[in-house]
Amino acid sequence: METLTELQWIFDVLTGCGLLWLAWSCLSSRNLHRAVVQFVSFGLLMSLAWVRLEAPDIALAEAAIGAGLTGALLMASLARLPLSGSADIRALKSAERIAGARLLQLLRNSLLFAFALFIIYAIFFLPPEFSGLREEVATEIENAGVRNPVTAVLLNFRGYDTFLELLVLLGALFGVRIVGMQPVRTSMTSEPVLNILASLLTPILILVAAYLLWIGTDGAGGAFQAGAVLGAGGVLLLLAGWRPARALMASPFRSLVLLGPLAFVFVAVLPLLSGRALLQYPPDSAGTLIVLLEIAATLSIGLTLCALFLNVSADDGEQP
Amino acid sequence: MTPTDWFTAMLLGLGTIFFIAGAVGLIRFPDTYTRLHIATKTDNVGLGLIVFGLAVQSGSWSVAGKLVLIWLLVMLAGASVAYLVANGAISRGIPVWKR
Amino acid sequence: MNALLPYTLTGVGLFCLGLHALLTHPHLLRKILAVNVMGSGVFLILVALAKRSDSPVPDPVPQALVITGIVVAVAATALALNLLLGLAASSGKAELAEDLDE
Amino acid sequence: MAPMILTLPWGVALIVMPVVGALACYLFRRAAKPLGLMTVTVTALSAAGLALRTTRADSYHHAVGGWGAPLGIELYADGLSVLMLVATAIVACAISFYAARFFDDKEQARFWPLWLLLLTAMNALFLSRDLFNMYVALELTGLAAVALTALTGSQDALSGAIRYLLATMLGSLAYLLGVVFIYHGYGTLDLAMLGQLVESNPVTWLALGLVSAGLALKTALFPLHFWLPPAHASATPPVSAALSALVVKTAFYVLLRFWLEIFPSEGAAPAQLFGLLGCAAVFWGGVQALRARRLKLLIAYSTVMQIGYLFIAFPLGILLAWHGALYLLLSHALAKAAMFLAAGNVLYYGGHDRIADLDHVAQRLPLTVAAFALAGVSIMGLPPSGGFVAKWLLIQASLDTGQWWWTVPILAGSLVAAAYVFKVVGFAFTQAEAPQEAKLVPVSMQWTALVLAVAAIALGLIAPWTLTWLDVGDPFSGAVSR
Repeated sequence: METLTELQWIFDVLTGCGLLWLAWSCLSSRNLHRAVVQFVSFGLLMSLAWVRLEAPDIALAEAAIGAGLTGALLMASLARLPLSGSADIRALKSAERIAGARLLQLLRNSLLFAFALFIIYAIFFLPPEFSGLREEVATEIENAGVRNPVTAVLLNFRGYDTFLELLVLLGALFGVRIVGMQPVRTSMTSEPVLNILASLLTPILILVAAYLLWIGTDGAGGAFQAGAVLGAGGVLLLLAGWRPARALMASPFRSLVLLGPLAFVFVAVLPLLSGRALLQYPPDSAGTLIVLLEIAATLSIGLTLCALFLNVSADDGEQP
Repeated sequence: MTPTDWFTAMLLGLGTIFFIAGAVGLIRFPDTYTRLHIATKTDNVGLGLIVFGLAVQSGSWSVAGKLVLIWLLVMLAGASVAYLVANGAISRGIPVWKR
Repeated sequence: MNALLPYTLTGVGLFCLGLHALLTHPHLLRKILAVNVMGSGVFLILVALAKRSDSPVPDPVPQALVITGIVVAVAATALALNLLLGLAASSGKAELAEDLDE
Repeated sequence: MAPMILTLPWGVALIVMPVVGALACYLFRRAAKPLGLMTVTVTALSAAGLALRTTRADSYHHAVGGWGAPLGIELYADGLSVLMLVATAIVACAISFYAARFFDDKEQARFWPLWLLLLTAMNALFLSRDLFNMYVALELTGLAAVALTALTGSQDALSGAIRYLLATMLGSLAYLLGVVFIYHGYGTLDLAMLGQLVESNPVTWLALGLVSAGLALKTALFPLHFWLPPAHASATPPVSAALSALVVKTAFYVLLRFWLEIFPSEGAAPAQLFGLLGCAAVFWGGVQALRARRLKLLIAYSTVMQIGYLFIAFPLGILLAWHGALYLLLSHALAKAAMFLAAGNVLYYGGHDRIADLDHVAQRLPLTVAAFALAGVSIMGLPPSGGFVAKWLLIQASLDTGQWWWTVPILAGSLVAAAYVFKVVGFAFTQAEAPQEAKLVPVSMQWTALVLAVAAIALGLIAPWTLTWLDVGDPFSGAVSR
């Protein structure tokens, strides 16, 4: 047992160093394309760290959203950016040569270093025993309607946060529509392998999303992870140039992105009519209501992520 | 350690060797196409060995099934992506390595 | 205390690395990457510190907060990338100009 | 009627109504304008209902989900929150009626969903007393505000918006890291519970530093104001009005809450720093406003300056000073919205906002220039405006605490403000070198600006009533006992 914990410690240190190294090289590599790839690997390593921290829910969310969809968004944007990445580093290097700039840089770096040291110093003043809200969650989980404590916090105890968070996603979508970067519609060079892959994987991804949603009440998983997987399936279809996927993004299907927020509003306001508080589920139907909310939220999140991707992506084939 | 454990350990060790070989190849091989080749091939075999080793330990069909499903998915994705990357490289005119 | 230190320190490191890159790099895509790295650092600290007392069940609240945070981050990133693409399409540059008055 | 007013969940309505409106505007984009106007009106009525309720009874509580703190999230409104909510409602109404005329049909469909989401976010923030919930509300505010900044899609607007987005994300992350340390230090996210738990130790100092720095960046306190002028000057006028009048105040509100409830005992040195930065902001913003050649940039720098005044209250720290800061915040919200809307009229009329080329605007848009001048009176702090009451309170607070030196920037700032207001008004009467074609400005747009400006003046006349109202639920009790 002793050697196991020691091995774990070594593993943790290696993971931490790997994360720092990937972050550093992603933020300072000469080539933007490489930076994005390194960022995706960074996200994957992060989800390994989450597993080690006994946070499987976050690990799933990070792999699907943090690495997967953010990576896809970054890649798609990079393909549309006019200039390659080496220019910015070169400009930076020439600016560094000026003496005053170097002094400023030294000052800034030492300030940052002092800041980091102070954070670490403060960590040692945290109370050594920490239970946070674990006890409170444990006593109320009986009445929460679900058994996975993370899902209970997300959809019941702090469901109001989740509601606002869905609005954040929606706000991003509205904003993206405002900027109105329409995807460049060129004729697709059809890619048979991608097509086959998409048609094979999409049903599986939908199945996985449903599974994650269903398992989320008891174990790791839930609306966000499922929504992200659904979104990934949509992104795949879009990449394969699948027409119905485009049609799904158009009206009237586009109003489906409102499903999650609408379901939340409905479930939130209903208890008010019977004199209870906002989002206060009746105890015996809490589980059902949460599942309904999660289904709506999953569809909404998946479609929103797809739509966000569609707005930054250019069709393949017009890349330089 | 039971015989099953030994079996698992052997498979995991073998799988790891494949992964390491793949990583070395990725660094050492001369061009995009050969790198793709080594990376996908060793990953598929290495992951297969590891999945098999873990499936033996799991003791339940549903877990073993999920592990095998993961392997199949990775193979599917790996093969397609390798093809797509290679295709992209060709269409961009990246030359094939010649001795 | 020992077990949580690697990830907490990593989190602090990531926050500062991201901050450094955000302040130094002119290219907007890199700034967006930097903000994402900073966010990962904050999330890592939040969850890693929750494990400092030995308990079989970790505190679920930080985990839920981090999931919320990840979704917020991807929303902000998508908006930022869109603005960046719009700016690049109209100005041909992916950096910020300095002069305002005119 | 009275008991009904006391029992209805007004606070919840303030959050749910605009959400429903935003969704409806997105769904039925043809009808976005009437739907939006209706929603804003109903939301304003809810704010009035909540205000009535708090004056009759006491502060407002609502445990969302029925769990209560620390497990759940609680909504809470005392005099401070209600005043912010009412100010938001009034300014939002004016901006909405203005926007209904200002935008064309295509822009209407884009404007309303985001504008209503922004309204939701601000209301949610003013009602929240949970630190993480405040983070989500701040992010929603920031994202919606950034998207609205980019509404015109011009290059300036996009570049201003992305700078704004990066600044607001950085501010939020610093705030969140501070909240992380608070949670790990004290095990709760509820503001009221924290007030009783907080001790003076490095964890608290770190959290204080991170939260204050992040929120100062979001409030655009000098020298962290770099993002504000480009964003506020390049956005379309109704949006600029919302950004300057309301959005920057949200971060200030959160900072004030932290300061009043969690950090009152940590005060001395950081408070002095805030005061000094505030003075610097007054001078820097004033000078830059004087130098600006475009009207909207001038008004944006004037916002940087006025934000400086808010921070002078921190070193004073007595009830009078907080009242002064709050009063300044309110009168600035009204006056600044009036100024930006007036600038919008000028822009609509002549197609540009170069100050030197304003061509007989005073004769052609008399209501607009009157609105600008009246708003200027409040910004300068002349009696009987709201700005005058605010500055009077701040000066009296600095004399009462024996820190007379703070009166210097307060008074000098007024002179600078007078200089830039007169600069604009002066050019408004003269003829421009190049005559230009003009577009007729709808009367309702002119009147909206004027009504807001008159409200800013009238705020000075109802000061005693407003100030008692501000003390419902004793929001300042924590900080004043120091």
